[in-house]
Order: sequence, then C-alpha cells, then structure tokens
Amino acid sequence: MSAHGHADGHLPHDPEKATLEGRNKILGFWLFLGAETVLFGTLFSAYLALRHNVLDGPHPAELFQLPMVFAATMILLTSSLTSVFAVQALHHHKVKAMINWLIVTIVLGLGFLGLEIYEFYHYVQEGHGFTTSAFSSSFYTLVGFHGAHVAFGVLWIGLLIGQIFKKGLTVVTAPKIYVSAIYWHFIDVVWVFIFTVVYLMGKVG
Amino acid sequence: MAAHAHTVKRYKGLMDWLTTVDHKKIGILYLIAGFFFFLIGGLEAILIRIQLARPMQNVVGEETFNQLLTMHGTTMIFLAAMPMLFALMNAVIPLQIGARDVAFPFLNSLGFWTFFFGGVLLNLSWFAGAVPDAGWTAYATLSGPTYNPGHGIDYYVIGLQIAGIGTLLGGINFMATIINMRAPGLSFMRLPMFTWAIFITSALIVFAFPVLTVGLVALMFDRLFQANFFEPGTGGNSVLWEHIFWVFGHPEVYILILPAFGVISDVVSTFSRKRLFGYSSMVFATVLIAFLGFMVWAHHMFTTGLGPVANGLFSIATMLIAVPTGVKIFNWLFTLWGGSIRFTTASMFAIGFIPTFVMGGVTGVMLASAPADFQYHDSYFVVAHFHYVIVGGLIFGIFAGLHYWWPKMFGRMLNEGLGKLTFWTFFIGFHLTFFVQHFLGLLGMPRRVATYLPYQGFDTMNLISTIGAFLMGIGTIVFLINVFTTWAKPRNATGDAWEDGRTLEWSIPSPPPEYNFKQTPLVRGYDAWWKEKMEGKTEMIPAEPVGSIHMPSPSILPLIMSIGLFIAGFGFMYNQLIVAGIGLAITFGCMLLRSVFDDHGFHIEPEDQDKGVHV
Amino acid sequence: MNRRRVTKRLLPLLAGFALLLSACGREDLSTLNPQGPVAETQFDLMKLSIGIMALVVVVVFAICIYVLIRFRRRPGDTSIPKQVEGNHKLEIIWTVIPLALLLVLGVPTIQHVFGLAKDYSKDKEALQVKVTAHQYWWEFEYKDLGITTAQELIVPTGKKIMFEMTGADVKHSFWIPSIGGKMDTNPGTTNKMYLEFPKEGVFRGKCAELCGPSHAYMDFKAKAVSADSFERWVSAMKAPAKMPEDVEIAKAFEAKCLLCHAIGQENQGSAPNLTGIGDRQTIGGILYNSDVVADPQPGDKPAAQNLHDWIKDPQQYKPDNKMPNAAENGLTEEELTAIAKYLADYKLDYQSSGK
Amino acid sequence: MENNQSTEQPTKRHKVEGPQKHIVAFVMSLALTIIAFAAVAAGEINTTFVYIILVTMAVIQVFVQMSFWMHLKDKGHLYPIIGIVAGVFVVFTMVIMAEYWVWW
Repeated sequence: MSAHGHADGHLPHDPEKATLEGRNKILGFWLFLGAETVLFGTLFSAYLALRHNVLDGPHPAELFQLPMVFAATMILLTSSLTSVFAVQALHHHKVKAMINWLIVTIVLGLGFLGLEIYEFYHYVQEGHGFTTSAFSSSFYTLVGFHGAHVAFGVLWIGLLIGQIFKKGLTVVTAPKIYVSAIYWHFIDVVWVFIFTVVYLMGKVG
Repeated sequence: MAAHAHTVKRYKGLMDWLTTVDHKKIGILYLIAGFFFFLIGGLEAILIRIQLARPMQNVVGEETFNQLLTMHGTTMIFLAAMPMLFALMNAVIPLQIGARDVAFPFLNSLGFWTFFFGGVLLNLSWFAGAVPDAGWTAYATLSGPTYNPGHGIDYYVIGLQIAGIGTLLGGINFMATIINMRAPGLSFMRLPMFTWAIFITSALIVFAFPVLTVGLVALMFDRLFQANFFEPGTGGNSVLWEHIFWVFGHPEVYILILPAFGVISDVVSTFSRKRLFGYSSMVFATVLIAFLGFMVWAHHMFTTGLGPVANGLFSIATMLIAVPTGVKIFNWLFTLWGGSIRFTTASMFAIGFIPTFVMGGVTGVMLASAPADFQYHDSYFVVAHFHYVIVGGLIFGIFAGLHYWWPKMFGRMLNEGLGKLTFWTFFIGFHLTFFVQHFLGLLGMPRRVATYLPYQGFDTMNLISTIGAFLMGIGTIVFLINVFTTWAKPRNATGDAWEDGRTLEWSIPSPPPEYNFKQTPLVRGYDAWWKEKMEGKTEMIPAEPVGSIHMPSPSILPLIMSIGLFIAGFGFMYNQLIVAGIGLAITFGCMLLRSVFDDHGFHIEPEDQDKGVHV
Repeated sequence: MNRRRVTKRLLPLLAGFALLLSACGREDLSTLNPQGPVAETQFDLMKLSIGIMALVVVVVFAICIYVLIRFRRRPGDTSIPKQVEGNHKLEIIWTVIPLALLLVLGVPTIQHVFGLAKDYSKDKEALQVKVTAHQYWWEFEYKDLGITTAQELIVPTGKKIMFEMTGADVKHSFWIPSIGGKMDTNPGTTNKMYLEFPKEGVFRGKCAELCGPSHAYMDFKAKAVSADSFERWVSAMKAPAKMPEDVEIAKAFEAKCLLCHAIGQENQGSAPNLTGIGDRQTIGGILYNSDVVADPQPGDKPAAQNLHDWIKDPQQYKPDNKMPNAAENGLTEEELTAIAKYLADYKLDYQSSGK
Repeated sequence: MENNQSTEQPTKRHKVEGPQKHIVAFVMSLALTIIAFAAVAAGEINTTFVYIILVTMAVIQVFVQMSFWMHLKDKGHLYPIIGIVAGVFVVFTMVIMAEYWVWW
C-alpha cells in the first residue's frame, strides 16, 4: 500500500504507523537516535576528560549559576510534556489541539534558547570564551551541540505546523509529527545529563 | 511506465543516473566511484613502493611520501573499500530479502552523493597543493594547527566529515531495510549470511561513525576556531584524539571485514553446492565479533602508556576475538568438506581468502599480546598484519563478491580466463608484497618511513615487496580489461547465473527489473531459492497477486544537497564564512523542499511490468 | 650495479632467502636478536605466540588443501552433496581448543604486562633518564647527575635504566629494538619504561611514530659502557666546556651555534647539546662517522667531513628540521671547516680500552 | 508493499489514551530534578554521596521519560530499545576511557 492510498480516506487509529513508509521512518529515526546517543556520549567523554583544565579561565564552580540552569531545565521539561500532549492529540485526531500544543512547545523551546544565549553571553563576559581553555572549548562544544539541536527542533516543528495547516493530518504528515516529538524528548533526555554532569557536578567540583 | 494519479518525470541518460533512487543503480554508482578511488589509492601505493624499493632513494621527497601514505590509507579505507562494500550491499541486500527497494531510497541516493563529494573534496587537495600528511590516523598534535599550519589536514577533516554523513545514512538505511522490509516468511534466522553480515556491519556503522564525527568536529574546531581539545599547551590532550579515533577506528576494521565474511559465506556455500555449515554459530560469531569490536580499541595504543591494567584488559579482550573468528574459518572449511567444489574466479578468491585471512588473523593474536606488541607496534610487522587482513581479507572478499554478483548486477558473465589471471597475479603479488614485511618489522624497520639507511638488512625484502606491488597492479589492470571486454558483449547471464544459486537474488532475472520482484516471494526456509529448486520448482511461490507496483520518484535533490555540503566545506576551510553559509543554505533548502513537497512516487501497472526485462 | 645483479640472481629463491634473513638480522637492531632481558622476555613471548599460531596455520592449511583436492567437482558432476546443517561436537571442539590456546598465551602475557611495567623511578640503584623527543632529535637528561646529552644515550651495563619520556612537539616513539620494545613520547604527558643493557656495545634506536617529513631519519644510538667508563663519562661531561682555540672561530661558534645549541652543562639550549660530539657514532643520527664506528661501511665519512656536510646544509639530510643552513646562518666556509674540525675533535676520553 | 514481518505493526491497544500517565511522568521528572538540584544547593553533603545521588536521579529520570514519553514501554519497540541500549553501551566504555585512560 502506498502512502497516498490512505491520504484522502479515513484516518486510521495510529496514523503514524499506518504505512510501511511511516513505520520505516519511525524505526530509522530511532536508529538515528542511537547514533545521536553515541555522538553526545563522545562529546560528554571529551568534556569529562578535559573539564579540569581551566587554565586562567574561571572554574566551573564559580562560573555556573544554578537558578538559571534550573529555569532552563524547567522550561525544557515542560516543553517535553507539551510535545507528548501534541502526540496524544494526534492519536485522537484532534488537529487543532495538536497544533496548539506544538506551538506551546516551540515557544518554550525558544525560551530555552534565549536563556542559553544569555548564559553564553554572560560567560564570555566573565572571561570564559570558546578559546580560553580545554575546559571552555569542550563545554561550549557539548552544550552548543545541544543548543543547535534545540534550534533545529524549533525550526523543524515550525515547518511541520505549516505543513499541517496546508495538508492536514494524513498518514504522510502524522509520522513526521510523531518523529519530531521523539526527537524533542531525546533532546530533553540529553539535557538531563547535561545539567547533571556539566552543571551540577561542576558545581560540586 | 504509466503513472497512476501522479505524473512523475522520469529521466534518461546522464540525468537518470544523477537522479536515480533505485538501489541497483546506486550500487553501480558506488562501484564505479569506489573503484575509481581504488585505482587512485593503488597508484599511491605503487609510488610508495617505488620510493622504498631501494635504500636512500629520493624518487618522491619525504613530504610527498607522507602525503602519499596518508592519502593511500584514507582513500583505500573510506573511499575505496567502504564504497565497494556499499556497492555490493546496494546491489544485493534488497534482492536477498525479497524487497523492491531499500527503506529510504532518497537517503540512499543522498548517502552516495555525500560520500562522492566528500571523496572528491579530499582528493582535490592534490590540486590545491595542500595534502594531508599526518597519516590516516591523523594523530594530534602532528595534525594540529601548531605543527600542521597548512590546509592539508583541513581537507582530511572536512572531506571525511562529508563522506561520513553518507556512510552513517547508509548504515541506518540498511538496518531499517533489513528489519522492516523482509519478505513474508523470511525470519532473521533464515537470512542469507551476507545479509546478516551487512545487518551487523550497519549497526557498527551507526554506533561507530558518530564517534569519528565528534573527533573530526573537535579537530576542525582546534584547527579553524582555535579550540583546545588536543593542544597540550592550552590544557588539551593529544591522547584523547587517539582514543576517539580508535573507538571509531577499531569497529571500522570490522565494518570492513564483516561484509567480506558474508560474501565468503555465500560464495563458498554456492560453489560447493552445500548449505553453510553451522549457520547459527556463524550468526552468533558475527554478533560476538561486533560486540567485542567495541571493547578492544586500546590495543592500537599499547605503547601510548595507558598502564598495565588497561594493556592487560585490552590484550585479553583482543585475544578473545580470535575465538568467533576461528569458528567462522572452520565453518567455511567444513562447508567445503563433502561438497562439490567448482573453481570459478569468485570461488578461487573466496578459497584464497581463507588461508590468507588466517595468516592475518594469527598475526593479530600475536599483536594482541601487549608486551610483544611493544616490539611489533608501528613497525612493518603491523603493516604486514593489517594488509593481510584488509587486502587479503576484505579486497579478496570484494573481488569474490564482484565476480559472483557481476552477472546479477550487469546481466553479463565476466570472462573466467581473465578472471583467473586476475586471481593468480593478485594473489601471488599480494603475498610477495606483504609476507616479507613481517620480517622487515621484526628486523627493526619502523613503518611510515620515507626511506631507510642501507646495511640494515632491509634492502632485499623491500625490493621483493615492490615487485609484488607491481604484480598486484597488473592483477587490477587485468580485472579492468575483463570488465571492459565483457561490457562490449551482449547480455548473456541467466537468472540463476551460476546454476547453484541458493538465495532469493538468483530467482529473478539478471539484471533484475527495476521493481525487482513482480510478486513478493514467500520464503519457506533458509536458502529459500535452493529449497524451491530442490522441490523441482522453477520460481518462488508468490506471497501476493500480480498488481500495480509502487515506486519512489527519482530526485535531483540529493546531488544538490551534497554539492551544498561540498561548497560549505570549502567555505569553512578557507575561512570564507559567507561561502560556507551559502553552501549550508543550499543543503538545508533542499531538505526543506524535500519536507514540504511529498513524494508520492508512481506506479508500474501489470501490463507494463515485463517491458525491457531480460529473460 | 653489482648488487642489483646479485639480487636478480636471487629472485627465484626469494621466499627462502627471506626466511633465512629472519633468522639473524643485525645484532644491534633486530628484535629477533635480543641483547637485553626486556627484549628477551618479549622475544620469548613472540616465540610462544608464533609457535601457537604456526600450529593453527598448519591445521587450517592442511584441512584446506585436503578439502580442495578431495572435494573438487568432476566435470559433468550434477550430484547434490548432502546438505549438512552443522555438527555440535565439532563446533564445540573448535571453540574450546582456541580458548585453551589463548589461555596458554594469555597467562604469560598478563604476567609480562605487569612485569615490564615495573616502576624503578624511586629505586636508588636504577639510573633515571628523562627522554624528550623533538622533531627530529632525542634529548637525554640524567636528572640525578645534572647532565644533558643528545642523540647518543650513554648507559652503564648491569643497571636498570628507568626512562621518563615525553614529547616536546608532536608524538614520537622511543625504540631500541634489540634492547626492548617501544614506548611513545606523548606531548603533554609522561610515560615510564625501564630497560637493561647487560652487554657493552652500541645499539640502534629509532623513532617509531610518524612525526613529520624526517621521521625516517630520527635515529639515535644507545651506547652501553662499563660502570667505570660511565663514571668517567659523567665527570667528563660535567667538566668545563672546551671552546675552539682560535678566538675568531670561538666567537663565530658562540654567536652562530650556541644561540640554540649548548656545550657543557651550564645552560641547555633548544637544540642538541654538543658536548663530546666527536665521540658520537653519527652526525644527525644518520651520517655514520667512519672514524668512530666499529664497522664503517662504504660511503661513510669521517666525523669532520660529516659535520661539515651537515652544518652546510642540514635540510638536505633532515628536511623540516629547525637548523638553518650555513649560508643562512652567516657561516663562512672557513668558519664552517674550523667548527666542524673542532667538533669532530671534541672527544671525551672515558672508555678504558680505547674505541 | 505491506509486510508481515514488521515489528512496527499498528497495535490493537486502543484504550483511550489519557493525559494522566504523562502528567505522572512529568511530576516524577520534576521531583527527580528538584532532588538533584537540592542535593547540590544544600552544599554540605559528602561529594561522593552527591555524585551518587545525581547520577541515580538522572538515570531514573531518563528511564521515566524514555518509557512514558518516548513510548519505549509500548509494544513493537524492540529495535528502538536495542538501538538505544547499544548506544549507551558504547557511551559507557567511552566514559570509562575519559575518566581513567586519558591522563596519567
């Protein structure tokens, strides 16, 4: 059965898994997330290996500010909840609710990004630039990679909202929404390790 | 070619090849590009051997020599061996699992083009006059900005980064394909051994390549944006690069050799007319090798100074790999045992593989013993070892696979006489080149030396080695002659070209029609096609009625996306961030287009399905 | 020309010849001809592993050849052989036997991994040497003795020599094949390794890690001398440096050479220490001094000539090294010859029985 | 081209999916996060102990989010689970590498 076989008919229960294309997409995306796990893991291990080498720059314990990190964490955590609500709406074929939840997710994502940019700006002011030390290079690379993933997610989900407006919820668009939600959760999961390993452990010393 | 509901533009000639998403055509593209890079890498090897033929020669200078050895290694591994494996994967896997295409035809095409442009970018370094020269391992700090200020390593970093994207996509694609697209009845424990090998290989790619990606990003940041990952002066650590490289690099070795194992399994079993001996232990051994492959990287670093605990652990872990590998060797031998062995070029390469690979394997175990490795490491002994494994293993496997599946890919049988000449020149040349190198290493010759002083006992063996290299070159040329002369002749291959075919690809015409299977076959056991033949049937039992077949549309976007990355790569290298931005914009723009415009594909109706099929 | 003809005649005997060669190899270079306990331990392990592996190879080859002869398809044979799924007994055998063989190899491996990693850096009896690898030369600092030398490591026999190694620029690898295996010199970290030299003699050392264009030329020598000679060498090294007698030459030497190099032990430069360079086997690690080495080969030149050639154009012998050629350095031919002669004559008399 | 070997078949689990379990997961994640931050903010606890708390909280939270929000506890997720577990295994070896074998 091809993708468009379902397109104009009745929408099945799990529209994201109704076609082989959709199932392939979900499986392939999961495998990609397996690869992403290793990618972030390597960034983490580079950070772990280099984190003590601060040279003349500020020490992680004096640099990091927990309230800001806590705020960012709360924002991202909430956005993960709103994105799962969007998937739930998808399963109930409630297109409008889904779009609303997706928009909330994007807004929260933008809020997180704003905080992160402010945070980086602040750090640079304190003499913690990208080239300052091995610690700073590996810090910005790890956290920056995560930030870039958030930014990509925001753009991606935004694009999908546009597509839903134009094409409606179909067996072609549903897998995309589902996969983007999985991606968003994955970003949140990575953040759990970032705030734990980078910020909290950095604060402990 | 009637389109159903949607009209899809179909191209002819060159545009057909640039836009194709058909796995069979992509396989051919991989083969052409991979073999082209194989010739370049081979030429570099010949130049290396000419330089080393006699002591204190200056045929190429020391700097050029380092460039040659770096580009030889990088080209052979990333741009020749892996693409030729991808060629076989693409040509064979969907056919072996009874599928009409891979899970993601578009990504398949994208994977090819990113590999191709990454490879082209890397090789353009020769014209830019800034060639990577820190070895394919690019150890920091020799590859860092302080001691390698030119653009050479930038070509390495960015070329591999772009090519690596393609490889990762391929890995994901083939894993998803093998999981989701198998024909009805084809359970995992009925998969042909080659498919199993590719499944595991793809998994290795998925979990190993991201490590390289990060390593290259970090090295690129060090070089282009003054980061401090590997620079000891600013708190970085050069050993970290070694770890990252080998955490990727060792699985990479298995990414290369496991497909060859798969090819050998299929070829040996076909040409001895026997079921593969110990199939389930073969599967288990493959999985085990892959698993252990992630836990042995530091055996490349015994002399780095990790300390006795690490060296001991990695010694033992490495030795353990010999066990599943040994299981495979004996299973092949006992597949041949009691069989009816037919000597074709394919089977000769496969049978030549077994003793050759055993020799590479046993030197591997010798190297695993860390205290002894203090003597072998970075000497010609290691050079001999890994060429026995990679050339004697992988390249023999690829040649076996190419001769075996050539009729399926192109509908033409390669000439057996020329094929056997290829085998003997290549086989003898190979052993001549590399056998003596074991002794060179033991006598104290370090590897990667641009030349050597006389009176050290190295002269004769180096000369022998060079002569052998020329023989291998001749073997390769004979293969090319074989390909071109066969090309000029009409198609002559039947569906079951070797008559003893066992797996699904031999149940359909050679070359297969673009939809592969008119009706998806029903698989009733291991060696599905053999099983049906033994019951006197001449075709597979269909699992579905004849009907309209849905096909994905061709697309030019993968090519343009890869060109975008290529442009962005140059932009980053020469610090023209606007150019880099334009390149990335092209790539992301294409992604946007791909997302916004749905690909509905087209249908081939039953009445059109037999057009142009060679029976 | 003559050599080439000989080689051609030998071509049919290539394989045998190679095997023959493997039996010996240079005494001062080959890992197969160990001259110290560390290399001997490693050689024993190599012999053990080669033995086990030869067994495996013989078994596989035998089965392979038998199968190929016995089971080849006769023309016109269309019979279908029995389709065997496998054989659990056999499969267990070829899992267990390799495991047992690996155990035989694994136990001594672990034993020697720890044995060869022993740390003698706190041992008063051991001689502590700090090795710093540079592009493309070796610096040897005897920390407890306050001596630094270059390119030629002088050690006493009968003592454990504890090396502490690091790289000054890129990664190199310190290797004296006939005495013991190699250890990398990583920039930024320090490695440790001990070696022993029971016999007097000169042993060839090499850099084993690609380190740039002149990687192939980064040789050094390790010279083992008796304990008495070593003591004399130490005091000779510590004695006040001897400058050229001619004042003009001394001035030129000081202005044009000692900016980077050093003689004596008062200051250390960024380039090799030249104290007693006239005693060294080679100039630059690769130009053998026919008047110093025990077995001069055709083409070797006396030290004064080698020094002259080297100083005149070091880039010709070791491309990418940091030493400017004589013209760039402003050395006249006269100064060059005089400095070369002075250096060639700069010998430290420390060996009891002449050279 | 329907395929009966697929593991991603639509499942027949369709009870109406309510928001409760997601909110439960959210509250759990919230609690785990707050515990982690509090352990650090308290500042007077033994460092090793804090590390243990932090890692435990993170692992539990990831487990909660993956099984509820990323649906890994649902049927037909064998291969995604294998994929993530394999990735975690590689990461695990690399973290050991980074902690023990980079500096000495």
